[in-house]
Amino acid sequence: MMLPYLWLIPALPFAGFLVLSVLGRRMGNGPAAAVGVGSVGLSALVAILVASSFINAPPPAHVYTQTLWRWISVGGFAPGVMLYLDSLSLIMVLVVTVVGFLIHLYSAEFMAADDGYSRFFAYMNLFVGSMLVLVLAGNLLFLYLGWEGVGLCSYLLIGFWYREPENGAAAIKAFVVTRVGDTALAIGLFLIFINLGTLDIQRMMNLAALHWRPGGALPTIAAALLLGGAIGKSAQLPLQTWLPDAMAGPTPVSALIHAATMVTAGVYLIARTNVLFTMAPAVQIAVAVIGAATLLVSGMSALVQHDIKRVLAYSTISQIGYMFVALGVGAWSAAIFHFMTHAFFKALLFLGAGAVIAGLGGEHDIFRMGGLRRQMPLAFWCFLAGACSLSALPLVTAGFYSKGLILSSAWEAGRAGFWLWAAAIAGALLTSIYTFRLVFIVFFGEAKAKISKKPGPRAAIPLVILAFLSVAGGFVNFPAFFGIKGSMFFSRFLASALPSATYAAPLPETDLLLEAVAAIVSLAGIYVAYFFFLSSPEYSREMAGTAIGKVLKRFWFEDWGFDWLYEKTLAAPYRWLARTNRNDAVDLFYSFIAKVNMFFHYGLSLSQTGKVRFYAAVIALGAVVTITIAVFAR
Amino acid sequence: MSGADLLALLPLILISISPVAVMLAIAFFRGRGLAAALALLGLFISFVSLPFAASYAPRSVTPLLVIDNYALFYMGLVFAATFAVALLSDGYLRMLRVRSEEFYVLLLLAAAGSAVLVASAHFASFFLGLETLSVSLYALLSYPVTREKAIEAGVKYLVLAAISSAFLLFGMALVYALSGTMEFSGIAAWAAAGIKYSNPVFLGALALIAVGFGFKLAVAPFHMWTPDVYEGAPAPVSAFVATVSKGAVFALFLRYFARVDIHTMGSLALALTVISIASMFAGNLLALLQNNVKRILAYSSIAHLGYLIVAFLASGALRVTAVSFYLVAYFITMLGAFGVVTVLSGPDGDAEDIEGYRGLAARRPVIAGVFSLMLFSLAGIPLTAGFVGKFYIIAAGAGSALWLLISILVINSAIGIYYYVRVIITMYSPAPVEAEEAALPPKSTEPAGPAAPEQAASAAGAIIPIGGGLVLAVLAIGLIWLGVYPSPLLSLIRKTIQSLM
Amino acid sequence: MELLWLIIAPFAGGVIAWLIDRIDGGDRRGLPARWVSLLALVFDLALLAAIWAGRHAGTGVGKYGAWFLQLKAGWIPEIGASFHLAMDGLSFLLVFLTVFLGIVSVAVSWNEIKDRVGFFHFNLLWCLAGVIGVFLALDLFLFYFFWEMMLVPMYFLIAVWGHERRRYAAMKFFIFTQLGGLVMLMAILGLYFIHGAQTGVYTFDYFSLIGTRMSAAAAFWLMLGFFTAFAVKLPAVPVHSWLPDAHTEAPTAGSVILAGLLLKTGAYGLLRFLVPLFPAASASFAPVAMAIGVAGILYGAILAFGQTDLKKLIADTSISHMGFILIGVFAWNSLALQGVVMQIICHAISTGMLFILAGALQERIHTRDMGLMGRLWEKVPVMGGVGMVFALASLGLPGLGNFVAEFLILLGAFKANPAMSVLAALGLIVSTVYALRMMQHVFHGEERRGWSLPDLSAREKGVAAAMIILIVWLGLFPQPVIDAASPALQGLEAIAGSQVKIISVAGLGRMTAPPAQASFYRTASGPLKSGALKGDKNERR
Amino acid sequence: MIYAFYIAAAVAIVSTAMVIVQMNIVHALLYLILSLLSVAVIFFVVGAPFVAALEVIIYAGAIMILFVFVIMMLNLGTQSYRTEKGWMRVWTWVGPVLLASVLLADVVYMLVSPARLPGGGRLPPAFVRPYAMMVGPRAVGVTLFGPYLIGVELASILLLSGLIGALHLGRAVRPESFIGPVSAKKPGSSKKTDRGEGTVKK
Amino acid sequence: MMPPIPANPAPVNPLRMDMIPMNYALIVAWVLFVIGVIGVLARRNLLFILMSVEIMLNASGLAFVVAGSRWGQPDGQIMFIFILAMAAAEVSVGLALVLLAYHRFGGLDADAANRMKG
Repeated sequence: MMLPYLWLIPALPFAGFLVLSVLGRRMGNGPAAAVGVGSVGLSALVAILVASSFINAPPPAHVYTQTLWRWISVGGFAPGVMLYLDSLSLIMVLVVTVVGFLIHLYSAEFMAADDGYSRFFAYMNLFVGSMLVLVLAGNLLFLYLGWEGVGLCSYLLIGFWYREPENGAAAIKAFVVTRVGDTALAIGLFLIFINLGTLDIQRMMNLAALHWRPGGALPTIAAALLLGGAIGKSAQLPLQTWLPDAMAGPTPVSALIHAATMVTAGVYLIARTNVLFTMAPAVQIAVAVIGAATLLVSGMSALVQHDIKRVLAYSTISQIGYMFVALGVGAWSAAIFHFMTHAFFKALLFLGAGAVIAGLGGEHDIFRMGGLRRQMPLAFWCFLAGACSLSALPLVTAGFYSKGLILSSAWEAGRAGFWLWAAAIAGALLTSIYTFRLVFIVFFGEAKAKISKKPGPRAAIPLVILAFLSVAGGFVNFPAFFGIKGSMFFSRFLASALPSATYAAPLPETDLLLEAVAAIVSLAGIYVAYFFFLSSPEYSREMAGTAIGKVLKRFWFEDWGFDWLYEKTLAAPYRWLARTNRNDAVDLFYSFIAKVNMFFHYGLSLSQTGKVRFYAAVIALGAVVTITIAVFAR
Repeated sequence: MSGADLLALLPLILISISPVAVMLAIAFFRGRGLAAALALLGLFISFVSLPFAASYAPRSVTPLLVIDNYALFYMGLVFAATFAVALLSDGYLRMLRVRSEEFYVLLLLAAAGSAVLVASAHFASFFLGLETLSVSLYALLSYPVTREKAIEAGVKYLVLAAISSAFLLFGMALVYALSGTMEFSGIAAWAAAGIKYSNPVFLGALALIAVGFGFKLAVAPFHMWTPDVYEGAPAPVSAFVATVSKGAVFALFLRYFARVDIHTMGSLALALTVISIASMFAGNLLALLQNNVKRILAYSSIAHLGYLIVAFLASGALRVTAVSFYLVAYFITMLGAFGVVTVLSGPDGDAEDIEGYRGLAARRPVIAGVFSLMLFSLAGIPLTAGFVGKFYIIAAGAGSALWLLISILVINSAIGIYYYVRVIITMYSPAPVEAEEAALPPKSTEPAGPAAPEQAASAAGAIIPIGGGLVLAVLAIGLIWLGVYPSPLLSLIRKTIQSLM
Repeated sequence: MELLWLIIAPFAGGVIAWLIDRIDGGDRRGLPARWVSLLALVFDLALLAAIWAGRHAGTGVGKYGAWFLQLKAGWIPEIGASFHLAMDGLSFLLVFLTVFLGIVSVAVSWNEIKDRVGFFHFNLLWCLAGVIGVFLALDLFLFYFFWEMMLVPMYFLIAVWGHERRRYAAMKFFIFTQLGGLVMLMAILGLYFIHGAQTGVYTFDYFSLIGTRMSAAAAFWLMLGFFTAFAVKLPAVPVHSWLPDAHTEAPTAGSVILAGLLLKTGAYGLLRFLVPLFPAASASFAPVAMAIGVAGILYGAILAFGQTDLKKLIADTSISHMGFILIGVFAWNSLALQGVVMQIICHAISTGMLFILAGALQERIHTRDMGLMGRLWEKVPVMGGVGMVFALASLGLPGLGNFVAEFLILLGAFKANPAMSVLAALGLIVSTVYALRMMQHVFHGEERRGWSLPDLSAREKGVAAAMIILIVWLGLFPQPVIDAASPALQGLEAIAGSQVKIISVAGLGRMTAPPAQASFYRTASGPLKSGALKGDKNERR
Repeated sequence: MIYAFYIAAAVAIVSTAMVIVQMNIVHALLYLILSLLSVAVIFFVVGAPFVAALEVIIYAGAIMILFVFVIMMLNLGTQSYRTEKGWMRVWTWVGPVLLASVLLADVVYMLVSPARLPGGGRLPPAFVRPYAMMVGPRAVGVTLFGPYLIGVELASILLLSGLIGALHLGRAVRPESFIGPVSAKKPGSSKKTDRGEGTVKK
Repeated sequence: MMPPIPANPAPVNPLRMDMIPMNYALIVAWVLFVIGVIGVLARRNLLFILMSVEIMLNASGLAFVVAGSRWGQPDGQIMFIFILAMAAAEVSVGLALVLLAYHRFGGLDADAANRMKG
């Protein structure tokens, strides 16, 4: 029975962080990597053991809670440091630890040349620890601790190469924008606690169901605030500007934080507090709409990017958009399934891109790469597997199954269902286009640059494992209409934690039809990419040359002008106000008073002329004044 | 004048005999030490005789004087202050190149005048006491005749004092013309009977008298002479003027209005309020950026009199306690402050310029400590008698809801902090290097003395004259003792109140 | 008697330190003076430990709160002032904080102060004694006595050992606080006379003055008098402009004590004296005070964001943090009050450490201008790491003490006044902005000056380690502190509660009873009907 | 007899006015003596013969003689005439006269005011009704050494202090300075105080 | 109501002084006083100032005597005697100071004595 060792899972990475941050400087790269990678590895091992004992001998009601210590207790407010394990958090833990371990292994070699080696692993361990806390938290305050912890680590890691000020600026931008979302989440916490009296997630949901009227003001506001937090962390529409800039960090960081784990924290939050969202239908629809809008917007932006990592960043935003659509329509397990598959293939793509960048000595612009197919075959094939999975190549890739599930549940989602499905399909088309645009430009065509370094063994193993997972990963949730026994294993496994989909499952034949449409769309996308970017690139150049093309290209490149908007409306005025008020307008008032006093001093001291007759005159004047007051003012 | 009357008058008699005794003594052997010793002895004996006279206490000796606890308390204060001034001036006079025996005679005469003033219950004794004090001050102020500033101070004080005495006299004459009697009790009785308080002539006369009081207390419209006289006069005499002459007159002022509630004479209360506010602001604002220490102390004494009038305008039991306690605290502080200036002064000019005090804490830490203590007490910082005094004044004001006056007092004490602390921090800031040896270049316009001006307070930590040092020590200890544990003095003051009410 | 020793030890220590330094003529650079002052503070620490060990709540002092130690002696019977010291959970925590920060500041200024070391430690210890006195005094006159007394030593600390504009800054500090103190004196006397007129007993004793019934107008003005003094000290926004100057110019030890302790006397005053003495008036004044608090948070943050001087930036952050305390106090429920106590302690530690770092930096590169710093992480990684920890603490990162404090305050404030709490929550964002900008300009970014500076010395590392452990411990295990303060805070609530019922918005903690369907849009707790009886008209004119 | 009062009063006022207008100090002094004599007459008329005598003997006799001595010692006589002329511009008179007239109006209004009290009541009749009688030296002597005995003692102390003061200040002045000031400068030309300009320090 | 009849019944005043209302006499005294004030303010010569002061003192003396005679009491005259004593003492010290001032300031100009100002 490994369940009691649940606390080890988050504790190990934190221990790694402590060791590395305190002794980091004195350890060489070898031992630092050993500690860094080892701690996450051990944690993954424990996670797997825990998972196995959870599956073989499930604890009562498929839930295991472990309270470590009484964190705060003031009157009715008593959030404890409590770990809560159910099938949902188990999957999250597994993904985080396994993918985390692979990325740590990869970065052991990738960051070898960097001088801040131990510092890097310290931050990465801290991140994994915080993510595990977030995922395992039993009450919202402990979740909030993990939530802010991951935000902090994303700041530290984005700004890891601190020598260039742009990295610093990107890191601060990331932390501040996510902090806006966190503040909304915090206010949500206040509201929940004040009105329900507890922050424990399960009890909070029961009480809400009991006392709150579905659709009423309180649940709507609470859900909206939680959504605000989710949008901030998962870089959805209004607050997505920070993710593309976050690519300034090292590539393993982008892989782990900005693709696999942290950005999906919002998805986990909404999934975890699903009761609240079902009680606020307006907000749930909003989630779907935001998801749809985001996937379209970032899909188009990804089409025109030059930097390999920015393309993948926009693709991440778009894929999370899919998850939000799933959550919006109530297909909770579909969202988590897509999260898992996305974690695999997006991590793979990032690590592949990392290998390419390392090979070309830090080159990010895809138009200066080309023909790497022959120079880095291993990286190429793994990258290709990831790309196919991303663009949901039918039947053979995990992406197809997870995205298909979302598309079908979107179709069934009542009135708005059709529009959501239409947006999702358009998104799928865009996805396959920009993915294979990337593949053709980077790996096909004539070689523009020589490869200086091939990914070593410690980098290759993760690539291969991830490639296998992103291909085979989908079979765990085989669609039902094929009638194979044991299909939809993943969703059934999650049923214990998440309520079944709100809308009825589609009839087998419509399901089949939808899958077919999705397959056709993804293949079409690949052909379009092949036509425009490999066989006759002059067409794409000509299209880009047209007037609307040029405008659209620049508009999409600038992420639909969100950055410009925030800079002009928020950042610039704040900076201006701070600069003008540097020496404190209120202070001028007090220095004015001081001047008045001095003015009176000089005035009065002139009256001390030193002449005795003047003094006599003042005495006489004083006498006159006193007499008039005494006599006339009685 | 029965035997008991004479015994009751013993302190006055003794203080009057001692100047004559000193005069006779110096007539035979002309020695400064002898004069000083005799003067101190005289003061001591008259101080000791006070409790003896207290046994005969509440008795009015001839219509002119009334000897009661209140009068004896203030006589004690006057004698003690004069004793301190005499001790302080001992070291000071040794430096002056002027015959210094007469100084003690004049000082004793001034003390006698103040004693009479405090005990007076009649216009005649009030006038004579006041004039004895003033005339002896004329000579004391310009005692170092070789200093031009002293003469200027003397002339100014004489002319202005004479003018204000004339105003005072005319006021008295009018009151006498109206009421037919010159005793305070008689006048009060006359004024109480019928609506005399609103009688314009009576109020006008009181206003004229107020001019005389105003000059002596150096409150706002009549304060012009204070800075020049304090700066010109020798430091111990400035101390005497700042404390004894003001304190005695204020004691009489308080007794004169003790039984009569000031607020029945609406317009006079208004006049006093205006005077109080004006002197608070004038005193503090004038001293703000002043660079001459004696002038700072002069201006701050104007401000403090403004605070005293606030307490005077209050009503109820707290009033007399507040005024008496504040006067004692004010006496100690002013004597201490001027004592320090005396001790640091050189033969050719007093230690006036603030630049001279720069870095004093490094050279002479004890003196700097005492001076900071005195200045903190003026500012009303805890651990000093000034703090308790200021607290009492605000308490008296709050007791009778004089919110306007108190808030002005609060604002002014904030302004006051600026220049008190400015002097302190100059003492504690590092001395500029080149001024290290010429410790206190006196800024007097006196043509440079024949020999290089050897400074009494040279950098080598010259010895502090024994008398001055002793006085400063006693004053500092008294200040802290009153600041921390004021109860004994408060019980003494309560005894004096019974006799007054 | 222990309470008296708590105050006498620093007094005596100060005098001895000064004398020793004068006697030995400073040939050993004032070393004995430093040991004496350290000894005095350690003695106090031991005394506190003994008190804590031997404490048993409720020695029957007054009917409220859990006082576990008390000393009452006559002082000036004529005016009813008694030498009344008492200690409960709240005072114990604050006195412990005072002694701890005292030791830290002595350790920090071990070789920063070179000239007149004896006099420096004299002022340091007397200031600490004054602060301890403020935290223990239960007689309003004694409280005012200590309140004024702690100013002078701090004035000397800034004016003699400060930096360039020290005279101006010290003078500004002195006048601001002194004026505030005098306004408070007027309020104290107003209360004293109203109470005297009602009951015939003229006394300054805290317990007898509580519950004086007075007219709403009188209560409001007197409360305003107290509020100005504490707002100046806190500092609240309109009267805050002395703080940046005083902090920038004070020596490191001075800044630590100023930020760690003197600001807290304002907060303590609000907790102990303002609301319990005038519950109805403070309840009706609560929305305005909270608005001032919010203004403080946002204005302080904007100020901090615009600064180029490192210490001035840190000082402005404390203006922002103190805004939280104002909100917490006027929310006046157990959550907010615990938040205030936590904020007092955590702010003292985090801002204190930031000042120590700024001081260490200034000792090494002799400038505070952030324009000249940049990429210092390369040369001083340990200092960078410690700086990062405490910058994160000041932006309220969960897992560190400040977060627990700010969360509790915002939670409590949300219960009392949701609109204000939401506005205050914006503080989280603006605090992130200035904290990260500070880190960016000092430790990261490109190198503007080629400084070569040694990293933290062993002693400084020791102090930093202790502070980090403390702030993390407070972040993860705040319960001991909360347990220590809760009996005292319940006492305070009981006092304030008994006079006026501050309507609590929702049933708290009672799981079963369904909370009323309080819609979120309900207006803030609104002007509470003042429960105080119509005090008899004693107030003349 | 009533006319004697008015005549004496008029003479007193005119002679006093002449005193302050005179340029030559000796003439001023003589006018002053005249004014004192006229006041003595008023005393006599008012019914205080003893004091009138005193006034003539002490005030006019002794104090004025002091002034004469000083004028003799400083040898002011004629040449101070030009300096006085120089100082006395017309405009110097305007300020003081204006101020004094306000002062005069104040008190005169008070004294003359037809005794209307704020409440409309009348002044006590006794004040207005003339009621005077002669108080001879015997009465003065009896009360002087009756209740006012201490007053006499105090007056003697007062004179003693005046004596000592004058003695100390007088002795210091060196005889040769009688003829002229040390810097042998025309006394009138002291407008420009060359003796170390007062360093006005702020 | 009538003022109290003074103790010693004085003989009828042969000079029939009752015809002069007292306040006229007081007004005369006040006029003299005011002339003295003008003298002090206007004249720059120290001696003139002293003389004007003497005028003022004499005027108040007159006021006292008139008041005394009005009440038929000798107090007024006794006060005048004391005023005389004070005036004498003051003049003696005053003139000594004037001599010193003349010696020091090289003249009797009152405005020359302005070493101390501000």
